[in-house]
Amino acid sequence: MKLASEFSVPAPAEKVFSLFFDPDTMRGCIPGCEELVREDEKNYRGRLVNEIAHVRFSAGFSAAIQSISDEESGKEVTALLKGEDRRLGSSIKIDARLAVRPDADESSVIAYEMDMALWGKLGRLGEPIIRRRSREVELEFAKSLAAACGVPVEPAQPARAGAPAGPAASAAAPAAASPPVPKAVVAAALVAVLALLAAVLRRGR
Amino acid sequence: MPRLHRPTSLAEAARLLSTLDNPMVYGGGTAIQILVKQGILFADNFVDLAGVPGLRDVSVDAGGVTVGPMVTVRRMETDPEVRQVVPLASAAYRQVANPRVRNTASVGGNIAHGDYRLDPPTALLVLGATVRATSVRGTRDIPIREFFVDFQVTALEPDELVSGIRIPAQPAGASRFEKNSSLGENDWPCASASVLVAAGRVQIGLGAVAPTPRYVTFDAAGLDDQGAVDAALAAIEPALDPIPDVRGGVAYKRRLARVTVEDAVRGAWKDLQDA
Amino acid sequence: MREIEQSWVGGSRPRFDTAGRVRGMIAHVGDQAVGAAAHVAVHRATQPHARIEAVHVDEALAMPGVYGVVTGADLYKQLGDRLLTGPAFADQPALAHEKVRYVGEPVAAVLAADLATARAATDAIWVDYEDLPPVYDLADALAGTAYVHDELRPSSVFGDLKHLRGVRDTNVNYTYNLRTGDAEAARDAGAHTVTGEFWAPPTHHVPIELPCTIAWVDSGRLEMLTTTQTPSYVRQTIADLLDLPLSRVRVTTRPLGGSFGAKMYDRLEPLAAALAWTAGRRVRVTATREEAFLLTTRHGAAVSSSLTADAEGNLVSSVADVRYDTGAYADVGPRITAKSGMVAPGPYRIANARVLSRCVYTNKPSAGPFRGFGVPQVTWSHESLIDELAHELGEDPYAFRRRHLLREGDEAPMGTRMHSADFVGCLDAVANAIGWFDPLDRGTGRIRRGRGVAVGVKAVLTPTIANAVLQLNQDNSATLLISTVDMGQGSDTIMAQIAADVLRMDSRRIHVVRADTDATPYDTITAGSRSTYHTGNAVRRVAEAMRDKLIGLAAERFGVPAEEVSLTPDGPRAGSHEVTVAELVHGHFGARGATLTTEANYTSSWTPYDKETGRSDKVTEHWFAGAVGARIAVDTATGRVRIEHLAVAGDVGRAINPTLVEQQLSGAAIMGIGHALFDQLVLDQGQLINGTLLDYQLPSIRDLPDQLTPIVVESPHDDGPFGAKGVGETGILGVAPAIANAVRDAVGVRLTRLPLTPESITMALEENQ
Amino acid sequence: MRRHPPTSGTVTSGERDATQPQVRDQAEPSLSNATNRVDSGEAGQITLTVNGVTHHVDVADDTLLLDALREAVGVTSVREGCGVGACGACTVLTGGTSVSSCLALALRYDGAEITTAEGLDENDDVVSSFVECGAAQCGYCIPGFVLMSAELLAENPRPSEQDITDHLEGNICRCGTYPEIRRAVAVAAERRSPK
Repeated sequence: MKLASEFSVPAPAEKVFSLFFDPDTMRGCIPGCEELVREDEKNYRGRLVNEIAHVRFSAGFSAAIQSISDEESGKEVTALLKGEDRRLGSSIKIDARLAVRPDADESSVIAYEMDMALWGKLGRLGEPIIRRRSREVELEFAKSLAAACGVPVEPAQPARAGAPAGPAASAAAPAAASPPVPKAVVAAALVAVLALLAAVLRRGR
Repeated sequence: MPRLHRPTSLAEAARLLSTLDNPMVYGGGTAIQILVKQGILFADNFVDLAGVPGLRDVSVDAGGVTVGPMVTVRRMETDPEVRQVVPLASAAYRQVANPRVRNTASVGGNIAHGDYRLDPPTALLVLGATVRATSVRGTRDIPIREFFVDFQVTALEPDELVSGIRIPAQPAGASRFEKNSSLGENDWPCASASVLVAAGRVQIGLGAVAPTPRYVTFDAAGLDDQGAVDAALAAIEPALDPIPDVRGGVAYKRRLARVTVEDAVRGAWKDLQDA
Repeated sequence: MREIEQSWVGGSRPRFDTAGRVRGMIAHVGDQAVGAAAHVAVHRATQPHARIEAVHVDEALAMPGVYGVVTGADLYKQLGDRLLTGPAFADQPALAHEKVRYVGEPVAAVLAADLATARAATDAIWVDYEDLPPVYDLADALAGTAYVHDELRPSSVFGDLKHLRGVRDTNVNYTYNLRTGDAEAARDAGAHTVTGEFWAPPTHHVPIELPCTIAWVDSGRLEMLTTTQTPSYVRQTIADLLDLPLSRVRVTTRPLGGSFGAKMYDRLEPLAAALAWTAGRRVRVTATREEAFLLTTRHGAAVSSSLTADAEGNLVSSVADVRYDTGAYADVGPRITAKSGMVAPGPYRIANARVLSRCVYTNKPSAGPFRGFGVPQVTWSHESLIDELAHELGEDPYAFRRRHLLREGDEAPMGTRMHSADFVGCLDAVANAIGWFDPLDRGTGRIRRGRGVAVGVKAVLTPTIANAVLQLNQDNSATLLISTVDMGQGSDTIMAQIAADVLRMDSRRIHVVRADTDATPYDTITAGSRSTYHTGNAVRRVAEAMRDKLIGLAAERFGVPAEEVSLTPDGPRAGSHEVTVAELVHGHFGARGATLTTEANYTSSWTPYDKETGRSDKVTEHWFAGAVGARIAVDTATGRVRIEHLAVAGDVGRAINPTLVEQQLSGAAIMGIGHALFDQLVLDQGQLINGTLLDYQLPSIRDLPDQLTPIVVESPHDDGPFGAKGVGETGILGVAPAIANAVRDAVGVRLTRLPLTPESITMALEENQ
Repeated sequence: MRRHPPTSGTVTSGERDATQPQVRDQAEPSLSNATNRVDSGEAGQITLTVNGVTHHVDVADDTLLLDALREAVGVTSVREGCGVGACGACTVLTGGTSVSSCLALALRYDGAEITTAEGLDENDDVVSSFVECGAAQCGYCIPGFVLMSAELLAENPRPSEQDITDHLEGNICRCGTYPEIRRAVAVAAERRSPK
């Protein structure tokens, strides 16, 4: 299934990126992220655990950066994420594209598109739960990130969740003041995707 | 499967819920068994209410109906007194699944499950029912309009169980329950609505068209039937937030919600005129 | 008619054991006492396409009650390439070997003391995969950047696929080409052309009885009791798999609780046989409903097609590009591709036809035979196109079809002549039934009414072989041994009626033995509506042989020439001579309880179609002809279709049992309503997301039309038993297009994708505004 | 479903009517018997009276009524079709009320009076009407339809066609025998309560 959305974070891009670079902050923002290890420049692995309502999920995952585009008009990264919960007999694979662009008033916008495959017992539950949960967790993540930036403001309405993925949202965005280091973008992508992953696997009864 | 506990009193049931690891109330058992079979249910202990006395009681008085949580959905459909005092609720309970499931499914489980597609909550919202929740910490009453918090999330705490539902007597007026499926005729609803026109107000409960059952109301004074339909469609608009799935996309579900509400409002209006 | 005659050909006698079926006292496979057996559960793939690096089974093995865990690699070690089976391609392993090719493919089997333990243990197995690029749909597959199979491996079952051995770098495992005249040139020169991109989704059979196989080893023989329509095929497959002589494999069945194509070829049987043989113990393999959805499906099919008429309204060209999505394993997909591709132009006189029909691998559950054998998917296309062409020409869709339908003796575009295929009679019957010629209240406001018709054509499975053995007991009862499997169609009853009619006896005194390859003779298959004709002919012949035998004995006894003896319900007669069958048989043998035995064969033949043109002067033994008429009402606010009247007609040659024929027609029509309006498998990146009966939609009693009229048309076949042909599939062919044509008539929108959901109808209405 | 090792859990036995939801104001007589407990998280013995014959059946916490009936009692008319209460092939009547035995915990039915299709007489109005109307093709689902019909006619001796449809909507006949089934129920009603 395809998921696409964007949300704004009320802090300048540089500040957001520096937070992305801080693993402690990220762990605080991603529900259920117990472990996050950078294996090399392009590969990460970790573990997500969620015990919510009546489904308990514990998944090892890996993330591999596929490409990084560091253009004036915006930053974009693509990553491939894979996770597996053996006990639940479920696997997930996400092709993710993520763009970060500075926005007006010292804030920045994170836009993502995901092509997500969910296989096994969880996959059988179908799409509605996943769509619903992804939006929820996205909101939660955006809130946490805003709080981490010291600006406890409601994030922009991510009303496009569930819309078909369109062209990269960053195309028309103004150039960033200072280009972030690639690793920071990588972390941002990872975070967003993980939030999605967590979203998928949370399920109320 | 999780371990099954079979308390014989409400107090024992509450105690089990407060002490066991990851407990879950086992009511009628229809929804739970399905989750068990899907292999994704996360619960270590079931607290079976079948042996707790008094939970199958229905008492009817002038002010309304008090229903135990283990009363079957089928009884709400067929009990003559229930049908007389809260006809809208009875009509909605009659539409749940099929008669065999209604024979087993319980009134308490039906709402505790928190499924946004279920029919009875639409009527309970309109009638202003109250959910009684019991735990070792005591008993509290939760207005049904505050009960459905989010997608399969209710206002119940993990150690609470539904120990009763109070449905106020339906006021004089007219009511309709309508639902539409989008695939097989006996499929889950794609949109449902309970409508009550009484005391100068229109009250609407919506099912399947948002992550939770939704409630809206507006003043009916001075409206004719078309005016009521227009007002109803305007009133429900902000409440519609459908989840797309195999039964339909967002646009179709919104459309079907409007048609369902329009049909229910027109039907109720007609009943009012005919009365 | 006397009571005894009611039990013969043309009599509507009830099915055997209806009373037992109504009270559930007829034992199906799953009801058989098994004794101590290892219960089997399967660990399934969580990847659509991946190389298996390791299967971790230690935790499962350590669980109390677990006898063993078997992987594809374990089986391959013992069986080698014989592990790969399939009717067209030897491409499917009982347990995935080296690669998994769809989500849910069996990877490892647990043998345990009870089913609950076995299922729990499958959750303790995990697999290391190296994922491969998935092929999710026809577009992915035809793009050809990733391949589901490295190379094609035709099986030995269908000799005509040999040339495909070893072909690499393709997902197309079979191509059928039809070239009659020059269809492209005729299209370009034609005055009126309609085109469409049609889609019929994958669906599932969902027989209510779940599949179940019990297998055991007895004195070096592999024996099996299983839910299959194809016991003779399964015996051969198991013999090949285990490298045993056929005499050391026994396959037995019980009456099936429905099948519709789901329980044929390689389902649970290769796994059960391999486990029983390698573990040396009795095993019981059963599937949950969710697992049953993965065993086989109906092909999703895309058809890009056009139909052209000249200025006078004559059909001059039909062009179709048909793609069948066969999933991870070919199963019988190649046969479907050819047999259905050749009727893609429809049952019409068209001088020029071009069909390209392809069977395509994808990483999804395998698709196989399903009532209609791929024909409903192409009927969806040709019956929508001809309807649209009639509209474009301003002609009545019924009359336009009628003008162009093939008549007796006409050659169809694929080169075979029509016989006993009364399309016109079927079309007239349904048009009359739904009141086509009467004024229609089209409705105003929200509800709009319309009418539609559709015609279907299908070839019977050819060539096939049927055998029958008959034992006449001394008390004038009989035991008929055939390998046709009664799965609800009533074949046991019909075969008894045929034999009884020949022998002038009460058909209720004939016991039909359930298929048992140790006892009942070879029969190709119970499928494709072939049994009444093929096995029916074998039964007619075996009964005629018995009649001749009785007459011979009577002639001897009476001392008269055989020509003077006739067989009556009271026994053989010749002038004043009379004897009962009991006296005759007892007199012959001089022993009580003796039996007379005869055997017979019926084999149909064909001319294989030309590889280049797809044409054959005898591509099939006979044709099925059917038509459907629908009168419907569309609620334009909700998009919901209400079927007010559905009439379904089929030419059955001659109805052996009219009641059973009507039930086949109406039952197929009801299944077809599901396919038309809501029934489909929904997959998301290879994952089935509606694989339970809570989400998968089957017609319930609420989905019945207000009126349903089955119509039996009889245009006797020269070589059919008593003129009869089968009817199991005829009723389903035209249901979806008839309803869609009625929607077109009611609200003016032409839908090309099934099912016709309310959402798709409202969206089309909005676009039309 | 996982099995669990024996524990010190308690299970009440002797409950008679936890499964009789149609009984109003039930007295719950077994509750006075609440001290009569067996120590069994793994298994307990229940009593099922099936078609008039009493069976003592060992069951675990998670044993489904369907499996208890098929495996321990030996009835074959009660069948798993979907496992989720959606097809009706596993229908039984307990105290005259229809239940999906594939969703029912056997423990809850201790003491229940269960009727399956085998338990109906061959001259029963419903059974004989189904036979005469040819309301069975493969027949796999038909016992479920028969029991639902018996329940309907007990509640509503003269059902309309709509009543019949409403009551049978949760049963699936994949052979498509619905027209014959509908006719059979009408014939049975007429036979039982002639107008």
